[in-house]
Amino acid sequence: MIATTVAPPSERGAAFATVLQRQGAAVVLVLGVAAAWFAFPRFGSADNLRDLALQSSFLAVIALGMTFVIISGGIDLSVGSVYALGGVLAAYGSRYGLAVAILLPLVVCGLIGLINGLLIARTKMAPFIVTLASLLFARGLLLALTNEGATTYKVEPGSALLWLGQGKIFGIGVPVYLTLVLFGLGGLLLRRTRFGQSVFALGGAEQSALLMGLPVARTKITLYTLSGTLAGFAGVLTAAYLQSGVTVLGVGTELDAISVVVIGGTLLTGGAGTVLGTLVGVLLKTLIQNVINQVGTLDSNYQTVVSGAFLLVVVVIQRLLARSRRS
Amino acid sequence: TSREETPAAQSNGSGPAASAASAAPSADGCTIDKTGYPKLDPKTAIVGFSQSEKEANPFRIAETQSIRGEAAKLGIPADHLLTTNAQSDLNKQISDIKSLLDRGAQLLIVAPLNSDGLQPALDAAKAKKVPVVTIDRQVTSKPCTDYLTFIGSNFIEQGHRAAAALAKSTGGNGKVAILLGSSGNNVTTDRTKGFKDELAKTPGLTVVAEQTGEFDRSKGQSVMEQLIQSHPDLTAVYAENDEMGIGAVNALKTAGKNPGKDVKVVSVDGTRNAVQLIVDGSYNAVIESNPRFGQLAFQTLQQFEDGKPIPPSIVITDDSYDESNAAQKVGNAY
Amino acid sequence: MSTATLTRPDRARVTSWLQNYGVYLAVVVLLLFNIAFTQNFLSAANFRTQLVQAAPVCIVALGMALVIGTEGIDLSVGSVMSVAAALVPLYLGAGPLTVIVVALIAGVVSGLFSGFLVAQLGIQPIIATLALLVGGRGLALVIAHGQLVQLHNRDFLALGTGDVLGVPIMVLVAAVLSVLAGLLVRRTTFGRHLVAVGGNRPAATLAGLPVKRVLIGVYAISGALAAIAGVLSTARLGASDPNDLGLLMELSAITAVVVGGSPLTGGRVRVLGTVFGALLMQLVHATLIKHNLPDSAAQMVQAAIIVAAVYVARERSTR
Amino acid sequence: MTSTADAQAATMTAPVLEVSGVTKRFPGTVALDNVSFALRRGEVHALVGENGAGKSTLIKVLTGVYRPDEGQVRHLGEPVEFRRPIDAQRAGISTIYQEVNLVPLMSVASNVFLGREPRTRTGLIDWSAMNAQARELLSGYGIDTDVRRPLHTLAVGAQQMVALARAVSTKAGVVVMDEPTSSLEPREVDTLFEVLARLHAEDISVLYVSHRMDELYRVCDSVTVLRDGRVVHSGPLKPLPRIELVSMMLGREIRQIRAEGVTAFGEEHHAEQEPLLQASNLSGGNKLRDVSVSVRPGEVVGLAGLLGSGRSETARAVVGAFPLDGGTVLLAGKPLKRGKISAAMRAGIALLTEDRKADGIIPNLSVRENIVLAALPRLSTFGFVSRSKQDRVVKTFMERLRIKASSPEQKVSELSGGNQQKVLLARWLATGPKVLLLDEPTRGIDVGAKAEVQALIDELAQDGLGVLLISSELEEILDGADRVVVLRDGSVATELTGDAVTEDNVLAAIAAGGDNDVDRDTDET
Ligand SMILES: Nc1ncnc2c1ncn2[C@@H]1O[C@H](COP(=O)(O)OP(=O)(O)OP(=O)(O)O)[C@@H](O)[C@H]1O
Ligand SMILES: Nc1ncnc2c1ncn2[C@@H]1O[C@H](COP(=O)(O)OP(=O)(O)OP(=O)(O)O)[C@@H](O)[C@H]1O
Ligand SMILES: [Mg+2]
Ligand SMILES: [Mg+2]
Repeated sequence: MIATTVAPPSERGAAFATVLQRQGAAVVLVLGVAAAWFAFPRFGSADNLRDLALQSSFLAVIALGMTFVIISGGIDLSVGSVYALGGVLAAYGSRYGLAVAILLPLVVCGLIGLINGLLIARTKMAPFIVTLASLLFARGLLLALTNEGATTYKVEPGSALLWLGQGKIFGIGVPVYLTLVLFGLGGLLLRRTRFGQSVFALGGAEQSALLMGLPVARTKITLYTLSGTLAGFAGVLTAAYLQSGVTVLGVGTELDAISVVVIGGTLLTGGAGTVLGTLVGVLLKTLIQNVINQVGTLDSNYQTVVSGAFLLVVVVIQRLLARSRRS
Repeated sequence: TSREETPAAQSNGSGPAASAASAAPSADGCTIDKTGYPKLDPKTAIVGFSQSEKEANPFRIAETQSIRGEAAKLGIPADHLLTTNAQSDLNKQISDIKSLLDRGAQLLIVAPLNSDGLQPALDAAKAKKVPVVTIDRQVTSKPCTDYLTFIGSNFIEQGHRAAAALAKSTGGNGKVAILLGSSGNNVTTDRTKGFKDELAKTPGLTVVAEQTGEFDRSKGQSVMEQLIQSHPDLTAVYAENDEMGIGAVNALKTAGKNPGKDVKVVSVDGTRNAVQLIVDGSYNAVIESNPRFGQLAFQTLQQFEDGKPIPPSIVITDDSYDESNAAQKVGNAY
Repeated sequence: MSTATLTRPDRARVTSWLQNYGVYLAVVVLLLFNIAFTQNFLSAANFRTQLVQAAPVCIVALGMALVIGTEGIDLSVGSVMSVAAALVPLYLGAGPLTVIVVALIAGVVSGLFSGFLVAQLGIQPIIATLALLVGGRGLALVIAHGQLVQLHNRDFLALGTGDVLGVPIMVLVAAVLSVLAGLLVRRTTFGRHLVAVGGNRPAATLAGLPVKRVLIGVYAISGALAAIAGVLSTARLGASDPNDLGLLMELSAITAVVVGGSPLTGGRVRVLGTVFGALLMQLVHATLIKHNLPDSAAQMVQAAIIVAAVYVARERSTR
Repeated sequence: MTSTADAQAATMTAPVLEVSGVTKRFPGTVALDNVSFALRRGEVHALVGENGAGKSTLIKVLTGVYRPDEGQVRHLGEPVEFRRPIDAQRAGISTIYQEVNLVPLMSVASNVFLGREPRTRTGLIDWSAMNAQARELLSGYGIDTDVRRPLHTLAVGAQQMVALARAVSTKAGVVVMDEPTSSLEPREVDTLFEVLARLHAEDISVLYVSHRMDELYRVCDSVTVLRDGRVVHSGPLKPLPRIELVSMMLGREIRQIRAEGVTAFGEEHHAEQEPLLQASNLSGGNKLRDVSVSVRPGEVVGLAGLLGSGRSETARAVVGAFPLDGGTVLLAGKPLKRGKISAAMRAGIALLTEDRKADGIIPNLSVRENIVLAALPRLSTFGFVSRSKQDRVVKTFMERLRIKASSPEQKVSELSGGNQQKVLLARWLATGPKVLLLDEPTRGIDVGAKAEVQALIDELAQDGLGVLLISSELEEILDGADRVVVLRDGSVATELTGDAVTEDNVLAAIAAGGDNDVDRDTDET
């Protein structure tokens, strides 16, 4: 019979391929961690692992917002500047108490996100260019607030804010827990709410979403506000961690966030993606950086070559896996 | 055939090492007993060096070179000097330092990317009882407790000296443009403050424009081209690093002006190219910012381990170059 | 008829006029502003400066416009410029022509690589070229051993400072390339294919267009143009500075393209708009410097101008 | 629901939905010119007219996609202004648009329930309830499938049914359908009509757009005829003779239409012996199994089958747009390189795809550029395109196909659906092909244009072209084809020639083998 001449792939093989494709980044992460564990005796130390988790958490929070934005088919270039702005505002606000230290940056950064969202949703301007403008704007605002960067606000010593960045529970940093909680909530929001469904619909087919009567504009506005707020919150955590509102932070962070989201399997064209993938993407990025440090002898110029090549390799692998699965 | 191009820097660090300007170790300095850190021999210990930016400009190249060179001179085996590079990313520098500690660094030399924000890394070092010497840029944490000491230039003082040099070469009269460094960078802040404070003493000199050139030659050049157009009466330029100063010279030349004569140029750093321009007559003065911290850093660590008190900051003496000495001293430039 | 019916078409005509010519209008407005409020603005030397400074962005933006026309984006242009800069001192011994050829080859190769990733492997343009953005500059620094190199070859330096009949060579090159790009888009099959690919890729594929070849070609052109911009900027600087050359160029170029009225969603390339987009951003930049605005204010004003320009030129839905 | 006594009383008399004096202009066209009509409770109201008459525009005005320049929309007697589609939806008007408007990457169930997902007490989406409800709902529409799979893995027809299920299940008072049957095959059309009957029973009003006369007379109570944006007739449908309806739509004399007939296929063609196109043993994935089709010069070969039987894939495979595991395609005896569309085109094969929105038109480009697109290499020298050659070609085909556009420079996306289809046909004819593969060439085309296209197919065949005709309208295949290949489950069920080409034979071949699962062929994704 004709049908049997082409042997169908075994069930298990197919299932495995599916896992590989969906979790391509996770597989690379597991392999990478295993290899690093073998190659570098100090990699597996509890200290190092705790550090990795802590360092991942700030970018992770930014990337969480970016995940939503990218699934909706948009992009948010302003997060790097907004992140820095959030940190400065948190440090500045800490002198007026914990509530101000947290709320001031969240409100201001959320507002920038809101303006992004309004411009994108109401005027049909491309997200790329709107958020590029607010990247400039947020950085300018930061410089204006800090006397052209000459003033660095310190988080008030003894402020409760510091605990957010430096506190530890069972030896693991508070930002790690916060990040996990945010990702949990993010996952729920994305998979289990109408808002999340609208985000997917928007990214998959905006025109259809509109004709199906989904609240397209409102969803977009919410999305960008969320992204701005999360970037601001990452800034708060960072300020608490660094004990000051560092002005030079966040340059190029938007590209880091975009690349970890994409490494995590979210489609840049929108319509598909997971928050878990983003978490994996962030960990992968931290891993590669740590491995470069563990090797220790790499010329600083080669380090960027390696980072670029790594990004490429992960994306190509993912792509090839996806393709092999389809055929 | 004639030489077509010249490398920017002799990477062999041929110039003189940085030397301390401040007085001999004072009694109230930081001692190993005060800190309670374990005693080590720097020559056999594992030393970690965290560089802040890519080694892609003369200053960073000379700085890293000097640390490596000194380590080699002291006979420290190559695998006992661990190095990282933060690629201008503050968060990365923190993780770099933590990973140096994790890999067993017992002594740390750090070139901070920023004055603020390294606290978590310093805390980690403190927890492991590892002394930290910061070089070239001071951090705002507490010396002796958070870190051992700072070795480097006084950037405000560099600004003062640049203003003085400018006053001298202009004869105290004229319109000045400032090419600022990157916004938010405390080097920019200090060099601007020092310059303006000192310049105020010369009423004949007024600042007509201050614009950022981001420590970058081509940006300095572009900004200067604009300023030449809008301020044809400009008579002096203060650039906060040599690269922007050289950019300004390019711009002046292209505009048909005579840099060093029509428009005086002063900058801070002491790179070979800038000093050479003084020799060539199209530059007026360069205030040095010596990057060769290796010898002083290791020396300080040695003294600390020997139980001697270490002052909270060790300010180095920076040379300066002008028409009178550039020709002899150009070999010292990096 | 009520007044509403009279004003409606008028307003529609005004908005569509603005959409098409907004960027030219903005340039004119900014020129007038400067003539009125900026001292020493009206001088040949000043215009020359603005044109020379706008030239590299303009050249890169032409390539970017083509890429964006195919619904892509090329973030690697700045790094390609830096690679080109790094190669200059290595080949300058063999003369400026060799340098240009070598840099062009490097640009084309890098473009072919991006194009291959995008067309053959189906990787999203932004991420494929992001990898090159990150890695490319590192590569340039590896080539150059991280060093800035001072250049002395007069012929080469003339590329950056010389004139032909009173027109700076850089401006001339940018003008010629703009005309060529215009011809390419409007008059060649390649150009028409390019817009079709950007307009609806599956349809272009099924119409038998050489989609992959077009994509690869477009990235190669973008790479080549970035390399040319890199060589010219290096000549103007008088030094090969791979660390800083072309930093953030991708954003400037994209801004020029979008401000010039080409939508990021592809399917439309406005070459003259792009040129004027680059000029507009240059004028904004110059205005801010000439009025000695602090960096903070300058960045916020730029943000506002970008939004305003794009707002005017945006595609409107008919309702 | 607003069901107070007086509201009900009011709606008994007043129409459910009413437009009066609505005008909608686009740059260069008046799409709707002072249009008034009323939709009454419980009726199925047909909206007919030529391509570009303004049907879709009227629907978009009714549902808040466009805002009218003048005039008023009344819903339940109250003037309303829908600013967005959601406003109309909230008011109980739900719409199935001409082009499938769903989200391909999301699951079938999500698509059905988007925006009104069942939620648990905590306010989170209840996936299991949603999937269960979706499964149950869809089985009522003859779609038994895993509702968790992405929508795009369903065939177009099935997608259309999903859209229908979604629209009807919103408990709307008014359902608007813009050419719902254009991508359905007969069995699904029957399902649709059952749904319509159900709606009728529930007193729900339906506004129904279609170009298929049979359907209209089967299901519609009344009719409104649009021509050039104006209402030319509005009233009960049944008493209106069919020919008169057509005459009103086209604005032509009844006599003239009588003379020309409604379908315009001519006589059988005399096919020469040697096949021009010979595709043998095409196999690809589980969509195509050993399919062989050949077309001789001057011959029209029909490809019949159910939705998902592999007709489109066969056509795509021939030009290399569908990845094959095996099989060969010969053109005039010479093998074609596999997977190279451009090579197939150069050899003289043209494929008119069925989904004009997704893979047909280039929306941003003008009518002119869309027409010349595939023929560009022929219209240029050394890579430079010649404008005058282009204009000549464009003029010829715009006239020949009677493409209605304000000028060749109008954006193709601004044309009505049927005119877009004609532009695509022109694109392929401009390449001067030897073999034409037409996948649903008359989908969404009005009766007049349909006759023209059919006549054109005929004419082309006379000129020696080979035509492979795929159509879901059996009549079209029976009338137009000299030979019919019937596909079932991705393989050839039978081939009928000459007198054997009858409705019964074709239906028998299609139906044999029984069940036709919509998801049978794509279960692996
Ligand atoms: N967005 C638009 N911009 C400009 N013109 C438009 C636009 N939409 C529709 N038109 C024009 O309005 C007229 C009516 O189009 P419409 O889509 O309503 O036709 P239709 O009756 O639905 O035709 P079909 O049967 O082909 O679908 C056409 O001439 C079309 O070109
Ligand atoms: N590789 C592909 N790329 C894009 N679309 C495809 C591809 N393969 C199939 N399709 C589309 O998926 C749908 C499902 O194909 P199906 O098997 O139903 O074809 P069919 O028998 O021609 O049915 P019909 O044309 O009546 O919908 C078709 O509309 C086809 O055009
Ligand atoms: Mg229509
Ligand atoms: Mg089909």
